[in-house]
Amino acid sequence: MRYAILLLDAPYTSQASHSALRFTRALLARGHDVEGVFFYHDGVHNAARLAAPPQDEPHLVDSWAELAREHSVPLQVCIAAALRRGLLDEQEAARHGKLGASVAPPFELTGLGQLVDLGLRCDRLITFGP
Amino acid sequence: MRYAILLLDAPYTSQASHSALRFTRALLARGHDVEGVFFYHDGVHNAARLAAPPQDEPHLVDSWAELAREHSVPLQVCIAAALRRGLLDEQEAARHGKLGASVAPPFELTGLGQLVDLGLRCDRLITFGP
Amino acid sequence: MLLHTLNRPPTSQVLAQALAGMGPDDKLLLIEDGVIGALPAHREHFNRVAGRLYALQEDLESRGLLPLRDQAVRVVDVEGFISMTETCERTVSWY
Amino acid sequence: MLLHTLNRPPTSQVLAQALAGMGPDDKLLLIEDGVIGALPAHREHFNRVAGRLYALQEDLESRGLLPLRDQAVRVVDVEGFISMTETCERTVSWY
Amino acid sequence: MQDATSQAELMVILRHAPHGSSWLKEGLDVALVAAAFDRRVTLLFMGEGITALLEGQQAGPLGQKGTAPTLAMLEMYDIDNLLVEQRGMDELGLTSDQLMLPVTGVDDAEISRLVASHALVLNF
Amino acid sequence: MQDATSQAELMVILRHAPHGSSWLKEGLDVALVAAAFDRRVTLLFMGEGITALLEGQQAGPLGQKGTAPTLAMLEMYDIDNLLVEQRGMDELGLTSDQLMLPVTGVDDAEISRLVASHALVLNF
Repeated sequence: MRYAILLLDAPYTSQASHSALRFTRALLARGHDVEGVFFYHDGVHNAARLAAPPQDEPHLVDSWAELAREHSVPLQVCIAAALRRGLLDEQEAARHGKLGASVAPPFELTGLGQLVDLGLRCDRLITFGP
Repeated sequence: MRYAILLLDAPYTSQASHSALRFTRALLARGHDVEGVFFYHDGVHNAARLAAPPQDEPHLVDSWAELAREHSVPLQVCIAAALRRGLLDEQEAARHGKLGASVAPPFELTGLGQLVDLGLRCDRLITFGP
Repeated sequence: MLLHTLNRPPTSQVLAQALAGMGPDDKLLLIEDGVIGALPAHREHFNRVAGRLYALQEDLESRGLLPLRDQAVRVVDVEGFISMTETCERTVSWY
Repeated sequence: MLLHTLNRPPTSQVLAQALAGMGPDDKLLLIEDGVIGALPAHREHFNRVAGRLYALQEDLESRGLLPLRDQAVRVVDVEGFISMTETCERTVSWY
Repeated sequence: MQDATSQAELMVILRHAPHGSSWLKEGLDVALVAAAFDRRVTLLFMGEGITALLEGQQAGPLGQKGTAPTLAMLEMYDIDNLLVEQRGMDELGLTSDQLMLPVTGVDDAEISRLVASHALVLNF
Repeated sequence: MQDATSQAELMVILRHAPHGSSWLKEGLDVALVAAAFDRRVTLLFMGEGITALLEGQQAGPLGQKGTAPTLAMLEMYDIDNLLVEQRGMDELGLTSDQLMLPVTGVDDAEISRLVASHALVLNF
């Protein structure tokens, strides 16, 4: 089946990110297609490339990136939710006159229309909230 | 009187940051000393120098920085809470092998001991939570 | 005498926690989403703090709740909030 | 038939919202802090979904709740969770 | 794929009050975007989310706009199916003439039927 | 300033369950730091926070440690004043022999007296 994941909270603040990552890995292991993970609300913090958690805790940002690379899962970050929370890629940083970026591939900034599209196109959308 | 503020949630996620800023400004206008604003839990996101909110919304990160500069109020950010959430100054970025920084002065990364010290030293500590 | 602030509506269990922490002379100030508790329909939730219940004017106003509030709830603006933190020995925040 | 997930404990008003959204054949899966609802003391909160109540094994285990749970609550691991999302037409998350 | 005359596809459930958090705003944004892409949208206000519809809301003291201006634009987006949880209305002691837009009250049975009849249900 | 024999100065109230959020961990961190600076600390577990004390907790499926290992170290930090809200215990249907550490149950009146008698009370 074709699945989409919607993740609405930051890593290290609630368990949502852990649950979503574990669920997505198990989906892929079971042979399902994951057509996208959409990060919205505080979920955009999963794309924070500067996150430096203690070494004895799971590194969720790196884990999402690894999952995306290994399984070609798009990681779509709502651009409006990201900008106000300080998450910018190179292009948005330049546009807003900021030096440096806090989001890098495979995370991509995109519009909310992608969420609606994913949700209506896929067979299943599973939301993980705070 | 000597006041301290403890702020526990991010701007744009809850009203906590708005309430804390308004309260702190009013304290200063009334002639009180504000010996520190301590940012903990998701409150560390108030230090996100890359935040780019829409122009018709208050810019909370800039507002805190302005308040600190005008009134010499220390802005203390819990370093452990900040690192895991992707908020690093130049020094921490270098230490963790990350290119670029997401926190800049007047916000300063510091230990939790500062919070305990502030809370017990000042006449009043007022907490704003999510 | 302590000041307690509450920023959650009465549907939240945080209200019960705040009430548990309050002494017989302490005051309770509703702020942010907590001001929904100032609606007359919620009066019974605050029986234990009758006469010691306040709500922040700015937060009532922005939500359109100022004209709808229970008249038994005292309204204070941010200056009044600060004044309460001065008078009360300490402030405990419930969120 | 839909699957509903709930990640809040029974003290939260989100439980009532989830129950309002559930049809007569829908299933309710407790995850994360929601698994606190699997304690026998909370059984009455879930009368409306008796026989249709599940809890996620991993979340019970990490909290030490697996041996304490109400035996009427069915336990599923993450594979079982996925299997429920396959069988049920859609999944609605309450948080 | 897009059929503006079909049964509503997206149901957005709004459960948070204005000003206190960004949940309401970010939920409304999903509804507006879907409507802009010609999807039929149903909005359900539950619990404290109902207070989003109160008359007389204002900007916050720092100039925060809140969500009332967005709600006032819903009709322009052809979002006219506004439902409120009747139990929530009763618990808040509110009546529909205190709200800024015309709404339809629904009980638990109707809510569960609506949840089952939409292709996508998102909670905010 | 520091007098280890004085009345407890800091009261940390823990109201959140382990694993589900970082509130419990970040609240405990404040208590540990204060104790490391020779401040006398009282911990009060309220509501779901009480489940932090359950026996038999484990790491999460991604290796998240949770907070039980930290609680097991409290004695090393001379934090031995562990209180639990009795009403919360009753609502969860738990008894103290199901908990990993010795605790004292307190009712509302005692909680309000404790809140009034500490120089600093922080909620988590």
